[in-house]
Amino acid sequence: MTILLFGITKDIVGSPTLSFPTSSVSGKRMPNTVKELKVYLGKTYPELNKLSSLAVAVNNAYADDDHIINSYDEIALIPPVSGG
Amino acid sequence: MTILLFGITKDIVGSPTLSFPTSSVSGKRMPNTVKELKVYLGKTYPELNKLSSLAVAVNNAYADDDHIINSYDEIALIPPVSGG
Amino acid sequence: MDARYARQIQLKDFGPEAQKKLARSRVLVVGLGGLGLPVLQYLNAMGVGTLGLMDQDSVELHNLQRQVLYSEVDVGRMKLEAAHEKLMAQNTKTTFRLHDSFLVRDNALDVIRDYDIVVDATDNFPTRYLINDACVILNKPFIYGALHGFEGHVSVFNHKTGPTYRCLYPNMPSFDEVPNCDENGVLGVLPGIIGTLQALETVKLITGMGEVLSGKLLVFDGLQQRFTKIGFNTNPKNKKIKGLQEHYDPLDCRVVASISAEDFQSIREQEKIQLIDVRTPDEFEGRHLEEALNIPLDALKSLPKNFKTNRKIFVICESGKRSERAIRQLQKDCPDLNLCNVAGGMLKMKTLCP
Amino acid sequence: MDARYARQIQLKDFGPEAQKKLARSRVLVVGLGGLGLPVLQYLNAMGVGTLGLMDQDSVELHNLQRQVLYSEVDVGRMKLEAAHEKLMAQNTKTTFRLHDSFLVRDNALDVIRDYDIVVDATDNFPTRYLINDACVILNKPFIYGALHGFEGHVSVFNHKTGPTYRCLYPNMPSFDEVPNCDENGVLGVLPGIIGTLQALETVKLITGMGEVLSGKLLVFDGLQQRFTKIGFNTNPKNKKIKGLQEHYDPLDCRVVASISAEDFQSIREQEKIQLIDVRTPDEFEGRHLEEALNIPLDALKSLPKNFKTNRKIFVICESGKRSERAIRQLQKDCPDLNLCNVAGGMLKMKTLCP
Repeated sequence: MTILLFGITKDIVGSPTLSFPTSSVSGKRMPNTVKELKVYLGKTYPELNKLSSLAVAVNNAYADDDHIINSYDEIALIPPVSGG
Repeated sequence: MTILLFGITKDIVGSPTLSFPTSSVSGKRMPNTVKELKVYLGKTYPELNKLSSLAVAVNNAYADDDHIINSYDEIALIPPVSGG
Repeated sequence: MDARYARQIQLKDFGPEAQKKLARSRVLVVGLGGLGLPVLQYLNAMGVGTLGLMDQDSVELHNLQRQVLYSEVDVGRMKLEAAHEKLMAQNTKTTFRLHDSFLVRDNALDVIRDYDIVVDATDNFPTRYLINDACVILNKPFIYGALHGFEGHVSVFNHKTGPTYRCLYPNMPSFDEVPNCDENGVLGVLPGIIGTLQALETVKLITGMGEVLSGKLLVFDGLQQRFTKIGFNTNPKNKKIKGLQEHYDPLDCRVVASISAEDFQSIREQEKIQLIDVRTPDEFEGRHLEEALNIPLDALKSLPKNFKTNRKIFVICESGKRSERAIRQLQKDCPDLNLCNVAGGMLKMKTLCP
Repeated sequence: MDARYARQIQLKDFGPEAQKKLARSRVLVVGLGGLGLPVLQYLNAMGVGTLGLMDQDSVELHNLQRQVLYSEVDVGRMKLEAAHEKLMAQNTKTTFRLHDSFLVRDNALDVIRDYDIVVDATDNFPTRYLINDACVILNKPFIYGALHGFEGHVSVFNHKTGPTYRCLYPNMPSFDEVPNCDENGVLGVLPGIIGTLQALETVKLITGMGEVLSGKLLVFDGLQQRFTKIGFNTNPKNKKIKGLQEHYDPLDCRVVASISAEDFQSIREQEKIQLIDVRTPDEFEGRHLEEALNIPLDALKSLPKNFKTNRKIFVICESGKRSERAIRQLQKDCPDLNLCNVAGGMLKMKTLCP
């Protein structure tokens, strides 16, 4: 699973992308929904938890919290940005 | 097979994309290489034949005349443009 | 049609009809900063008939790094006046309407009503949500652009049945979660890229040619040279807004009085100031301004006893965010205090006095 | 570093080091038209230390639709002078070097030698191939941008071991296969989008931040809002160029003297002119200028007997392409004839006198 990071999520993680090993390799339980992914990421990067407003895209389409994700999806975290 | 058309090729064909039926459906022999595709297109759009300088991309990579293509490839015809 | 526009009129997909549509259209550009200026320069060049300019800021030196319409001699002038002067010289046929104010809850509907399209070229969330709600109420499309560092967003909201800003981001982020306003840096050329893409969408909307970026968010990452397009749908409840909210300003930068680091530095050089530094003791020890009194944000309950409350009190932190929060905290109990945030904080001060 | 650049210096991936690199860099912009102007406005705003300006054209009315640095009062002035004046006012710290000529075979190496980076903002193939070859010989990278209607290209060529323009397009297209120079229309805002993307690549090349568009061609389609990135490789033989070719000019617009439709129209109104229309009899019958003599291109062997060969002879067709070819044909035998192409042809004339 590849996660593209934009805006402040990129600043928080410190990198423009994150790659996850598939569950079979890591042995850990992988997130199955957008909501679970957010929780999963929030454990490693607690500052992500305070983002009340964060658009998540799965394969270039906006996805709700209960959207199912799998290891071949491309995810993007797109927080709002304000500059002009 | 989808063909994206840019620059003067779009003007010649009169549309930004061309879609080919796969060979099994149309019964016609489909082009197997970039060169054959050029010949094939040149029959329908003779004005394409005079383009001595035309970059062809297969799945977002520049491809030579002898590059093998198949029906699931995305092709782009990118002639040089001069304006500034 | 005018020979002036021959180069676009001769385009098969444009032609004299599109040129006439441009001439008849009225576009309001909210914000005369990094995004608004390229939008205006190109819409004005291409022949949009009526352009509305709206801003109440003045030109500051550090604007020049990205606001390319302004010259050095414009520093200190009102943006509205400087931009109008140059745009008039560029195209004397354009009708300019000048709005010498910020867009706020009390003027938004009246101002927007007279335009066909709004370009959101603002730099803060409250105004973006205000534009969104006012455009939904008045049934006007608006062209959204926004920036963060090396990145930018572009989309067309409220185009016919298409989605709105709230379909992407339902609620305004709280002021401590995402950088707002002036705090965040931006690469000089980024607003040029995003602003010209906004101008293109404006022209497509007016003329009806091509595919408008409605229901799609374009996210540009300048460092990686990556254009990502995200599809999203209309949430019908966001199209049903009937009135503006009571308040859009709790997070508005303009509520917390702030001063640029440059201006702050010149005041420091001229007079004895009152300054609170709300960083941690460790950060304070690393480097601080000599007149600063250190009261970390979490220990800040009230003003120090020896501070004169009838005089201005400056507040500083590392980037300008914690000091903004400190001011809000203090103002909750004493709204009349004359508190002023040092925008950009010690980070900016260090670039001034290395 | 200067407070002027605080907003970009505060970016973690930029910082004071990148600002210093900009200040020390020398960038040549070839062409002061639709692409060159936004490149210069933003490089100048961001603090590039030395900017080279090169062009010998003057500002025409129909330039204003996309060349946003020029005002109406600049029409008729040299672009070099008008652009220099405005860029100086924008940033007095920049060192400007003015090259009052077109880039041609005889000056290319001498001019380019003194710069770190070249921005190709020209409008014709011969100059693009000349820039390519000169940059390969001198081992300089160059930032390519080009336009066609609603489309644009951006790439960085000859960056270290990366590919060159000839790795994409090995040979110059002949003059009748792809529209060249002024003939083709362009949407006003398109050069703004492509030029700002070129400025971004220039800054990335100078500072080393992010990923440079080397080995990748970015193709932008403004109508469909489609960004396509094509990967391509270095062909080693294209990196081995040791000397310029004998000629780059057989297809150069500038070899065929031409006049804008606007200027042609004012001459027509003032004096009796000699004019050949090389379109087919059918086209000619549809609409033609009253003083025109119709000799279709394929029947044109020599000048009509009653034409005065010591006076100027104008040649026109539908778009300006066949008339250009007609002039080349006639000049082969009689190189001293005073022939002049009407740029844009009847298509443009129709927009002038509808």
